[in-house]
Amino acid sequence: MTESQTTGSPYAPHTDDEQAAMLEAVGADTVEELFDIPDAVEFDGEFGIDTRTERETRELVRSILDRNDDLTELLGRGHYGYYVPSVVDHLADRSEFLTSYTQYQPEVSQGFLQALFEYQSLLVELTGLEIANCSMYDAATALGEAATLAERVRSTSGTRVLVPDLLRDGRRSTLENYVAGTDLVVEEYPTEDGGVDFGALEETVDEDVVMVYAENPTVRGTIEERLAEIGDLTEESDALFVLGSDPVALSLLQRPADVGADVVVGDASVLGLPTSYGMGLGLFACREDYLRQVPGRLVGASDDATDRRAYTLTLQTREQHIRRERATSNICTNQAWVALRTAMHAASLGPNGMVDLAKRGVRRAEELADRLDELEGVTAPVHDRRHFREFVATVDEPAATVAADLEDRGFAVHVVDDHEIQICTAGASDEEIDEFAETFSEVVR
Amino acid sequence: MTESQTTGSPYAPHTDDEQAAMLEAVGADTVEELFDIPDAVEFDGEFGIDTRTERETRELVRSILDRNDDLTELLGRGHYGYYVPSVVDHLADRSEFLTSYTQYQPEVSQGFLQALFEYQSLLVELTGLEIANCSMYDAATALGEAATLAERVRSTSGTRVLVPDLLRDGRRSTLENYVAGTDLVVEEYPTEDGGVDFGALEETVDEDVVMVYAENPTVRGTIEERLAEIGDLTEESDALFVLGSDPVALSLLQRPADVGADVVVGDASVLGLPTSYGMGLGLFACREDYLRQVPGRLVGASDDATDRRAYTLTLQTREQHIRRERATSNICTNQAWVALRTAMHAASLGPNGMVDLAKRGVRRAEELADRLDELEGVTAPVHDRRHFREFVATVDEPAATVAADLEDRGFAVHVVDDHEIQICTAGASDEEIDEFAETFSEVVR
Amino acid sequence: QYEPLLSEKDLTRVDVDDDSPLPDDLTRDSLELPELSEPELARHYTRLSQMIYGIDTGPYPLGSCTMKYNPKFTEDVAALPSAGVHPDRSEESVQGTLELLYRLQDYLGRIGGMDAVTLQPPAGAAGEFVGIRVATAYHEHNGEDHRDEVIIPESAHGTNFATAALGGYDVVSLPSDDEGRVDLEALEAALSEDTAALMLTNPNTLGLFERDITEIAEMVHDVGGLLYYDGANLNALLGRARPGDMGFDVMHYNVHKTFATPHGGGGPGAGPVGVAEKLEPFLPAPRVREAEGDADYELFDPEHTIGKVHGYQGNWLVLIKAFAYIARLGDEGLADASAKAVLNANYLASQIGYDVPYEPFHHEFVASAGDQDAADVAKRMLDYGVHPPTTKWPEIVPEALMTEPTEVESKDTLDRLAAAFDAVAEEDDETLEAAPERTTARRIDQTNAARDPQLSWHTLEDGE
Amino acid sequence: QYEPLLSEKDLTRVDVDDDSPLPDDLTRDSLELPELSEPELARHYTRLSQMIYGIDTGPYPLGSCTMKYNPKFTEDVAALPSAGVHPDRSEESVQGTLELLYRLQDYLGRIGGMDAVTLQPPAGAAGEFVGIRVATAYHEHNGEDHRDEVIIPESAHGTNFATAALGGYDVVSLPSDDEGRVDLEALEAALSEDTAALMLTNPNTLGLFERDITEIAEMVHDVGGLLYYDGANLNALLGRARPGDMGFDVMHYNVHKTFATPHGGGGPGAGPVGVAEKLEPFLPAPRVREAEGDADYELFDPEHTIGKVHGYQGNWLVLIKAFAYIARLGDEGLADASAKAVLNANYLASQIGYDVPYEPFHHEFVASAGDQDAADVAKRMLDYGVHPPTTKWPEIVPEALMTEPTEVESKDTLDRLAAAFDAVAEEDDETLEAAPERTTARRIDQTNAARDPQLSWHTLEDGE
Repeated sequence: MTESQTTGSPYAPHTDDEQAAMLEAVGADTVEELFDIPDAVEFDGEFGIDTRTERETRELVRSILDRNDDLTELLGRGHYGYYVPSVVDHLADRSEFLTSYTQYQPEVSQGFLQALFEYQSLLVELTGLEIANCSMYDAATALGEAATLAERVRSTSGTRVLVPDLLRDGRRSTLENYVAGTDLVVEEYPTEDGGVDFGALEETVDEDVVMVYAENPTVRGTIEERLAEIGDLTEESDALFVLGSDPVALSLLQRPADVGADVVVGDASVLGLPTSYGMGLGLFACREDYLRQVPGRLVGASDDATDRRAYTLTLQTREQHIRRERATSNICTNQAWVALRTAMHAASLGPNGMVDLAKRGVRRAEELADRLDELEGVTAPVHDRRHFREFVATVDEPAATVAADLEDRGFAVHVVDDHEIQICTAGASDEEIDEFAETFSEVVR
Repeated sequence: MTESQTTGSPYAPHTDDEQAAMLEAVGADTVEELFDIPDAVEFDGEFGIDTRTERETRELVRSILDRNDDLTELLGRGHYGYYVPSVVDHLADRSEFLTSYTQYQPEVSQGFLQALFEYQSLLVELTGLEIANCSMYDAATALGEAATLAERVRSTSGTRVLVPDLLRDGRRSTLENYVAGTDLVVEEYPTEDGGVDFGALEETVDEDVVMVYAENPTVRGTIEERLAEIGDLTEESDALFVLGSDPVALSLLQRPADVGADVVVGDASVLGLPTSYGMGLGLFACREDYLRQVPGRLVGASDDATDRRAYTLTLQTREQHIRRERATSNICTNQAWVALRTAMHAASLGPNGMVDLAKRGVRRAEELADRLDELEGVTAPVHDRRHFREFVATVDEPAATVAADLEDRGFAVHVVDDHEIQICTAGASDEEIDEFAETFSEVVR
Repeated sequence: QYEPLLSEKDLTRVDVDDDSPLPDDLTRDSLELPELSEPELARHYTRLSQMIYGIDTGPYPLGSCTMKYNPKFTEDVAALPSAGVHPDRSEESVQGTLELLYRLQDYLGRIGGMDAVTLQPPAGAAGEFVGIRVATAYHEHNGEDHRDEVIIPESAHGTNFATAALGGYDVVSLPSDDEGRVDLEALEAALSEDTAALMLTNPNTLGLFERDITEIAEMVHDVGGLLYYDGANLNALLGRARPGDMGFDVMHYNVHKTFATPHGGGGPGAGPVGVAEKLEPFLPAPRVREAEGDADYELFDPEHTIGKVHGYQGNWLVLIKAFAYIARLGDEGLADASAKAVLNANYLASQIGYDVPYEPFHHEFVASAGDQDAADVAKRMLDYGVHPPTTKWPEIVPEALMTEPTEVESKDTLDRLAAAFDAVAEEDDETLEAAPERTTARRIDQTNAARDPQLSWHTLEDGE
Repeated sequence: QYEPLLSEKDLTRVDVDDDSPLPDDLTRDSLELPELSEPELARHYTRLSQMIYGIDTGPYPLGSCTMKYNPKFTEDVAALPSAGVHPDRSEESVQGTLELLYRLQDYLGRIGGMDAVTLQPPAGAAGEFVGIRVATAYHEHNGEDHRDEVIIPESAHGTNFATAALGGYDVVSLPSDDEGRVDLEALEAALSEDTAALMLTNPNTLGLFERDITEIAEMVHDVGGLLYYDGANLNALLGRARPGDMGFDVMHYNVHKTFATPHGGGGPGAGPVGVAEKLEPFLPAPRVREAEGDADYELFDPEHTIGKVHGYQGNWLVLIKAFAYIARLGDEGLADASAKAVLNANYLASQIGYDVPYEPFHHEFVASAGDQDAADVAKRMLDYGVHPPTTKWPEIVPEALMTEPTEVESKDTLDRLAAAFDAVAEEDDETLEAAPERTTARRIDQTNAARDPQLSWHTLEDGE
């Protein structure tokens, strides 16, 4: 170690004198005496983990992470790299936000509660639904929670949960796990040209269906056109219409409440977090009817003893720490700090900025697709739909080869099928998009 | 621009409606009407500076600074790269510290005043002198201020300011500027084997000398051995003994008060700031006798109306905003936030950490010198003295060639003479020192 | 000083159809949100932050929550630009991420005495869910899908019950014995061939070590059940005992409790899960292992994986911080953290007047507020400038004050905490019920909040 | 809530001679300082920060100080690892640093209408000193070393006087005319062949534009003097008028005033100096220019340089932030900043009851507290949760309240400020003298602080 030596935990403040005084106060000669561990299970080995100085530890992590290649990511499919304004980092990193616990003592947590209340309000505005909780883990787990909600709130029993055949694996698999302890069964319904095959969906929906899940935009970046019909269909069949989206898309696309969505899930951290290897923020909003069945924490406005407005976690009887096995979810620790960041980022953009960002999401995807479509051997977009942020293109060469070539030249894209790649414009700068188009044309030449 | 467009200052919050209302309130139709600028001097050109988004600006600065080579610096000579604990950044960056003004309203500035009071106390402990101000710009300007102080406080007139012939150019030149408006004349006294030539100094000191400046450690990293004698000599001749040092050195080396120093100057930011292209923190401490003549701000403890302890800027009648041309200095904006960082870094080290850091300064310099001395054609250290942090070595080849070779291999060292290079161990990790020694041996082979 | 809602500062309605690239029928009509400048937002959130008690504000002795200091440097490493990668990148291009995950899996395995670790669960409760799902998969794999009961001590965390229920199990609740530990006879009675698992934390929520843990493990294993370790109290044992050595088959780690990642006002956390070798094939997919080809590390799906419990790989940024904390402390630091945590709990308990009925406790103790209402005691402690303990749980102690100071508190701070406990202990009910009086908000009306929920600024506008 | 001094939390005396690598006679005996853990320090400084009013806390209308919002992103760029270079590095190895300095020199030259810029002065007063030293060198170079007077308006910043004195000049003080501007007759009388320079700010400290600036410049130049521009009020003029175009020969820029670098509770600032071509040879050494060799940029010493006024190249990290601010705003943003700054000052003045005797003002105005004591008014404003204006200066306005809201305040905030002004205006002397009552500390005894100075914890220990 090159900086000051460490003995013991660097964050335990005890001097030798203090430790001695404390031991005396508790009537022990050594700290070891305070441990009541039977010999049989005492650990007398070592972990073999070195102790390092702060500097060395930083150097270690830096050197490990430096092994990540520096690529321009055009990946998307649920995880975007929108630029997060610096003010979000600086404000969210204030230690009062970062180091506080869940607001079980609201009288000394008003600031965080108000920020979460504002986050909920943002989602209410975006979705048009009356209730938004103050976070699930991510889009996949929010979808899972939506399914168990559907089971609880549907007036008659039923088992079928319908999801699009294009549902990405992570969400599908997580959903399967969430419903594993229930009678629910996840079934696919077909898509057509990147969107819901409404005729096929209509065909399959019966009274045993408890929930229909659709996404807008879809995983392939297409904008769904028949949402209102799905809303009508689910209403008729008493199934929940669960819609997957995100705050940027919701700033421009049809408002979920207007198309009959009962629940909206998705990843809200598309605002607020940079790309973080999939770390997210589960958006969960629903109709007021489900108030007592919502999973996760809710912040409500109330009054304090002096009749001034004050915020508090409310309806906690839904939660595990009170209701135990009859809780609406097992969630405890959630993603509150990410929700704070998302609220900050949205506030930083303002409604004009959010709508602009969303409109650019359409324009840039379509512009890049048009540009690539001019190349020989390339069709972009592959679907005859309007697109948001991203699109699928077909290439003559094997998609894997194209993607590998692109990666060698500094760009990451998805391979979605043998000759299909998916390209996302969100987060990249105009210059990067230009460079990509240039590089792409060389690669497919 | 790829993110939201900017119109006007991004930090001015005015909506169009608000601006209209405000104009109406002041009775103007346009903002332009409010400007009372004669046509003759109105500027109708353009600066030609592009407006950029925050993201683009960050990218611009990053791309510019990326042109700095990534070198391991073994430079020293007053500017060191000690590791600054992360906690210093996080706490000093709290916006209350960073964005507040000078504490002219102490009732809402107690936190900063207390931190500066603690900084002053740190320097009082390190120097043994009774007074430390709460910052000058850097070591050079502090030296300049010491000279004007010497002129003001010396009981009889005199003109000679004695400085070592090794005094680095920046300090010397700054000193010359500070005394340009006075009758003082800066003169050199000789050094011998990297330290004060005490015999020669004794020889030249007469009653016309108002100040003798010495450094410990010296610019060449040697530890001065005859400080007490200089103290006696200056006391006899009624000259001020001004000593240059820094908080790390002062943690171990002779306490200035014990050797008769009247003033201590130096760069206190060797703790608290990483290498910052010379940005510093002027340390200024002196004997109580000079209380009314000290330049710069002083924080004092007092009481508030409820008799609780409170801190305030004090003895402000010395300062320019009150005393104008009779002020003890023209300094206004100082380096308060750097002083905060220095105090934090010192507090983070604690007395044990500071003494340890200083002791390592001796050991590491001497160990590396010994190691290099074993190489053929290398003598290290060149001076037969004890060393602190750094040392000068002679090489057979031209020093410039050796330094250039080292730079090509990732290391920066000083060229101090045709065949002399200076090497500093402070800030570098043990691994870096090892690599350097290895590389050095290859370069001089 | 009241800080207005953002919506009270401004609400601007933007007509979405202006200059829209999409036909009207694919878009919403308008969006109404606050349009504010950066300086206004900076002040808003700075002001809000001033109305929050955090670990840098003072002691936070929430029992079972292990609110310890969050080293600042861990934020720096999580903020490294090289950490910002997309989850769908090729494995070759994120070797750094995979290496860090691999090393963290390894660290956690050693610390818990577990053979394999998954880092995917984004929180402790998600870790529990993985444990339960793994148990189900294991039993099904062995043709034992009749096992439909999970046994949980009455004093366990609420998440245990909720997780078992979410996993489709019936919960069998287990009472404590007179000394506050698992009642072996009751356990014997509860165990059967229907037992899928016993979920346990050790030390338990009273801070007591389950001395009979070896026997308990044998009993559970004898009926073919699995033993699950709730990692909430692991901070008591680092370097002194390992769940794997005690016979636990599966465990989760709470990184914000044991490894000092910040709790962020509710999250994000991370709930890695460690398992014994026999359960490794069932862990979530993918995991990281050393590779044999060009790359050093690769992802792989365990043979009988339960699939995923998160869309990607969990809370990556949190995992980086946990890794950094462990790498900083090492064996010596981790062991010392537990030592000081236990010392602090014992010292604090010795300095307060409230009765602590069960001992010897370790990193936390449960005092009883006696005739006082524990929730009121907590509110009143706020007036003394400290955060109160967890209250009214576990119920085995009347008016419980569940207190866990953690290793980061100094003797001075513990003395200040003890003084607050003792001051409140002397006060009458009227004072307690009126508390808190010196906080940003006074006692908040919970009944009204739940009866007439106001969950967004939209209803406030209508309702007020 | 009192936060103890670090020394009241702990003082540990370390014996330096233990295990020392040096002989005793070269070392001190011991060092006695607080030995505290990181969590304790985090709490200490967090608590201290809570007792500070900053720009993120509320409006800060300190006249002549231009306390505007400090964009957060500028901190990020100054913290880039690539910014952390040693000042003695070879020029080839710090091309990035030199490029940024070069570009900033260029930006500032364009903004001020100046031909050459030095970035070395570490603060505004240091910039003034460079200006004065450059003037001296210029006059000496021209054989005019008899010039020993600097003329300064009475209402000028104190630093002008102190700087002139430090430079060895006699100060000739210049009264204002009835309208608050330079009295041309008095100027005529003051000017002579002994005049080295006239130091002026424009708009002046009353916020008034010196309409006769062209004439003033001619008058000064006619006697062979130089015209110095104090950049304190430049935020009023961005994009609308440039000191260079007005005839100023030399000026300093206050980057924390005009370019939003944080003031840091007193500093660091930066005081770049721009000069007309004739003064370029005298600027401090070194400066940056484009190079002709391998490197793109290089350092050089101006021909007749005055040498250095800082050990290295000034406050580099501050200069990065100033560069980033200018690059972010560009022409349009800078011009808008001035427009809004002037609008805000005019609006605020229109909303308060106190008399504002001089106009038309620009970015700041000086109101008069009338029969009230301006300093007391300021203390009382603190009780309304806002920062007060600069008080009792310039003296031309009785009981001056020198107010500069800057462009970053919203109408709402200005209304709140105005309400505070007006509330205080209604209050009686007793209330004002008792103020502040709602602040961390109440009115502080300044007399005692100066009479019996306690400047470190060492004397507190002895004295209390």
